[in-house]
Amino acid sequence: MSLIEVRDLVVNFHTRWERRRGTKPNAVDGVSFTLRPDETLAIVGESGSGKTTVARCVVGLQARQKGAVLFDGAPVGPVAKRPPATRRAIQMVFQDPAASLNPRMTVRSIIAETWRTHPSAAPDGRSWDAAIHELLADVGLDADVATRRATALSGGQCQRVSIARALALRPRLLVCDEAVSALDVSVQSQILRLLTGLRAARGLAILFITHDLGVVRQIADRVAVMHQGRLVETATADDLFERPGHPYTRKLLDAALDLEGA
Amino acid sequence: MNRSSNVTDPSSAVLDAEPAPLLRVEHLSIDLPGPAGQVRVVDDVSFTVAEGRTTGLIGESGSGKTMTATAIIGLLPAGAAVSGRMAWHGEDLVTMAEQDRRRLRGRGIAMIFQDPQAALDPTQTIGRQVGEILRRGGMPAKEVRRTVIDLLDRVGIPNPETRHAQYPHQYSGGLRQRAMVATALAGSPQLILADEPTTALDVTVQARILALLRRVRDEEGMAMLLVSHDLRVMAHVADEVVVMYAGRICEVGSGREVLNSPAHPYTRALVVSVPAVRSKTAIAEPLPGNPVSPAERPSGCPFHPRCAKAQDRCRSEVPQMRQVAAGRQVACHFPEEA
Amino acid sequence: MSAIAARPRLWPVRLRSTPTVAAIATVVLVGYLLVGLIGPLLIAYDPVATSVADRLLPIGAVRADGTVALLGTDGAGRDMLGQLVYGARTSIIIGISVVAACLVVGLAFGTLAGYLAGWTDVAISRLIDILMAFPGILLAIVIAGLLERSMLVVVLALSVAGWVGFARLARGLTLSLRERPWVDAARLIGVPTPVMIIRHIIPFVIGPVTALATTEFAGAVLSEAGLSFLGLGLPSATVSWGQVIANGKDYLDTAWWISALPGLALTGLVVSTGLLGDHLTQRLGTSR
Amino acid sequence: MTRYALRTAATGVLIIFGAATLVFFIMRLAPGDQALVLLGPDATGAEVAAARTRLGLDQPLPVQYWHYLTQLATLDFGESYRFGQPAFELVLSRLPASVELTLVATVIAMSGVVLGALAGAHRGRWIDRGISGFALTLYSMPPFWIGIMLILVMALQLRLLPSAGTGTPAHIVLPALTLAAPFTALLTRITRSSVADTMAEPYVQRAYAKGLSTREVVTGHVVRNAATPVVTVGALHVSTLLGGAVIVESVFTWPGLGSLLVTAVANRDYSIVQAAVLLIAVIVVCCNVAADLIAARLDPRVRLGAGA
Repeated sequence: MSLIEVRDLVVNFHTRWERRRGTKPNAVDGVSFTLRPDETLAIVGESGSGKTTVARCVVGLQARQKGAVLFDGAPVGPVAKRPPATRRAIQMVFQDPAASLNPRMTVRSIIAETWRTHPSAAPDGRSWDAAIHELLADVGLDADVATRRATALSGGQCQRVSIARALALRPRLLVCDEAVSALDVSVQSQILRLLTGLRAARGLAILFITHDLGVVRQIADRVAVMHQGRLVETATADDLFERPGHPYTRKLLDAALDLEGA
Repeated sequence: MNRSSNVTDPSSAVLDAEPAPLLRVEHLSIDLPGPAGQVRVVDDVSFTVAEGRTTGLIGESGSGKTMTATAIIGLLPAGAAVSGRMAWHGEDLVTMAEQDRRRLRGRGIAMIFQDPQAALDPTQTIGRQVGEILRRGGMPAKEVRRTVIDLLDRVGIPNPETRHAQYPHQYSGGLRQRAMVATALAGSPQLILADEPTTALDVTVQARILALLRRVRDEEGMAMLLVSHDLRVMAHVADEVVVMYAGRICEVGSGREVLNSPAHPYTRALVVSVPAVRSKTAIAEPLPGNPVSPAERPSGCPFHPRCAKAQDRCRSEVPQMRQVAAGRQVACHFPEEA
Repeated sequence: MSAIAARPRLWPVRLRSTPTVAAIATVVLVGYLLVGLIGPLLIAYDPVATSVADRLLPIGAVRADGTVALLGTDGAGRDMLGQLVYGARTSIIIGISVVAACLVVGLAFGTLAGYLAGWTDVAISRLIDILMAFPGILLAIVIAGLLERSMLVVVLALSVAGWVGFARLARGLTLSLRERPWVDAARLIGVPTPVMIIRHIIPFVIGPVTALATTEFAGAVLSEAGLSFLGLGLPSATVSWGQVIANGKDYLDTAWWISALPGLALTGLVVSTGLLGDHLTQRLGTSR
Repeated sequence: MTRYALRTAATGVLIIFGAATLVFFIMRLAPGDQALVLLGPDATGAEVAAARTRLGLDQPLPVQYWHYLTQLATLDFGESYRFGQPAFELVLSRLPASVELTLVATVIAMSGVVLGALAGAHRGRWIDRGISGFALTLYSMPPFWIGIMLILVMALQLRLLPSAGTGTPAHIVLPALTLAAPFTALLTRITRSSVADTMAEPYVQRAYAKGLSTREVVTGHVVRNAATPVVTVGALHVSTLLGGAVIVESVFTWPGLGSLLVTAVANRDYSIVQAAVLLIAVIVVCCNVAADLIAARLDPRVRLGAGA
């Protein structure tokens, strides 16, 4: 059974005036896909293709005009209306590493906040500090990071803390919205390694939003290509890159640059 | 301002295998005032930009690549201290009077910026902005209009007759960048500095803009200094590349050679980190740590804390640039075989 | 990283405000505060007692009872120094009360409007629009003039329009803050709204709001003086600089100091508040 | 653009309506019976009751409010009990003097735009420090005190200009200067920060990269971009100018709307208060609409209807 199912999703940001005139296209227009509990699905597209909007609908940060998002077969709405267990199960890593963390809070209190909100996820029988240090070690950070604030961390470290915050709730789905796009190349592969490692160790499903086809090829099981709010093609990664079906996918692949073959 | 002496300076005869250098940057250092005193953001950087060629300046955040380009166009923030030489047609840009520098800007050396949205004045038509340098140069209005339309046509903007009267917000991202290229071309410069010209653009647009840059360079016989963190862009456009890390140069050489067989461990790490699209690659063995900022540059080789091959010598002694092959220089004590 | 990392602004360099000017301004402000709070305890002054013999004494003159009137006397023979000191207290009390009331109301309304959006936002925003457009001093004149005279009414009259500035600022900041990923992350976890506002929004609003508070303080002090000058608002037994200036207007020909001195005191207070405010705005806030 | 104009107009109506509502409630909250104020302390109980009925004061509040609104819609504010004239006519008759004063003051205050632009273009230099210090000091002085000091120096000591009243062009100099003082300071500060912000915009940097001089950059790119916030923020503060006029007119016994309002408030002359407040609200709205139209002229993004 699929972990996430998105059915006929329609989202627009029209004002009432624009809706009445009906000239502006929808940001997301009739998108459907499924995500299995242990797979990595990448949504690829250019800016304005609606890929981030789809991700925000899945996590419940964006309201939709039509369609449904099903989690474990049950429809879920905006994040505020989701049951705590569902809320725990779906977490997100954002694009801007520094802005993902409240700059006034220490890493320790950022992680502790998740447990204070979800006592059921809090470590029992151990001190929170020990659990936080363990969590930080899991994402490759030293224990002394716990007392620091985002402003004292590098982009890569911030992104690791973001991942640790998500993992603290033992989620089943991790949505990564351009999670490595803002990082230096030499740091990008650190985070990609971390994500693939976590996925194997914890049985996470990952919804990976990106515009970087190279990254997609490295980590995705399946790929969904979006163009102007619509899903133009969904295929396994190998199929998509070897045998692109849709003309737009082909155009995207042709335009992508590689180090070799210049 | 012993300008004539620069031309015959013996130390400048280092990298002369390639075509005549248009711009010769020698021992350029830039200090900026920071919260904790002066910070050397660019340290002892030397390279040349040859006529008709594209030189790529590669680097991650804090590498000093943008500062280097800014120094060349002469728009460093107030308080910046520049030392070294930048030889341009026998004159030193570092010591040149501000008035002469200004005359050079736009006409001798033009610049294309990363974000075309932010770099265009929202209250003026594209045509007015493209033609500004011509108008200020005293060209009659009618001729300016004709030249502008011709320029817009040359950079591939459709319907230039109507498009030139439109405002930036009516242009798409790709068209705006084309308009920026047209603006840069308006002064018929000999050197174009392009600072991350495609970073803010989509993949499909990026390829077209790179093609455009290459085409105009060939047509005009200009030199181009391309500043970017994207090795894939470099592989496509740059004839020569200069790799920078923490304000210093790691490696200089022809683009093909450096990117195919990097000699510096840092360049090698960068090259293997780039995921391929046309073949499936494993995720690269990551470098430990983060790019270091010039403010906290470690002793010795700035890259040594992240380098697997680092020895005691790397921690104490700054590696000097040395020739490893024809036109190929590396600042590493233990370079890979090129 | 290069794509997103903030690059240094190439032109022009933003200047840090000079801390010395701000330090001097702070010292002056503390001086006013001390005079306003402790001064009345040291100087015995009865605003109602008049002395015909000591009318219109110039600066430094000797009174009938042999004491020196350091800053002269007014048309009713009352000591100017005493009036200045008591006036300082009035200005400071009113200024602080108005700012405190406006800050609390404005911050609450502004953050709620910005965070909750929807109809709450529409309602509060329209109210802000209306009050922004209407001259605040005019409103204060109408309210203070028509209602019973008291300190409380003056504070109320000045606060009716005063909270709007805070609300507008807080709303704008909150609107941009709620788009920040760290707020999204907290929403994903399910952090309750009150905790969200207190922990993830307010700490980032408070800096610019503090900077604005200095401007609003200056405005409140000036407006209070204006009301008192017109003879509206404060009961006549309360000493206010504005009122003293008004009283002195009749003696401009003969006794310039009655009007001039309180005005100077007022300007000094507002200038130093403004200097501190500019400094705080540069350090903590947005320019508008 | 049509939509933009519609929204501006709607906000305007809302402002006028809001001002009217506010005045209504303040009047109800005010101590003392309006009927008593009208008839004087000697009136008998029966007379007061009759007056209350005539004024509708014995009706429930919502009915009174509705009655009040319909009166406003027909510009019927009743008679001023003190002058025995229709309040609206009286208020209108005082308008020209106020407009004259405000216009002259606005023209004087425009010098603030020049000063602010100078300071903003030379941010951090001595000229900026000088102008900023001047603006801050000017802004910090209570306007009525500036007026009195001007009277003291110009009228009483130097005997150059009249200190009160109207008649000759000389009469307007001191009141206009006084009224202009804080507005000049305000415009200086707004312009300075707007110009300084614009100077830091990327497209201004790019203009330098084209080889333009600072003067060419300022005239070519900064002025127009910096003007939009100056116009909109400046218009928002026209209310400050009108508020200032109320006090300044009282200082110089200038026969305008402001001095009339102050007297009316002091005498609880409700009809005049209502009429004056409403008229001022209308003026404010007109200024805001004008500012929006100018801003639209300046910024093609607004004019051509780009999404904000």
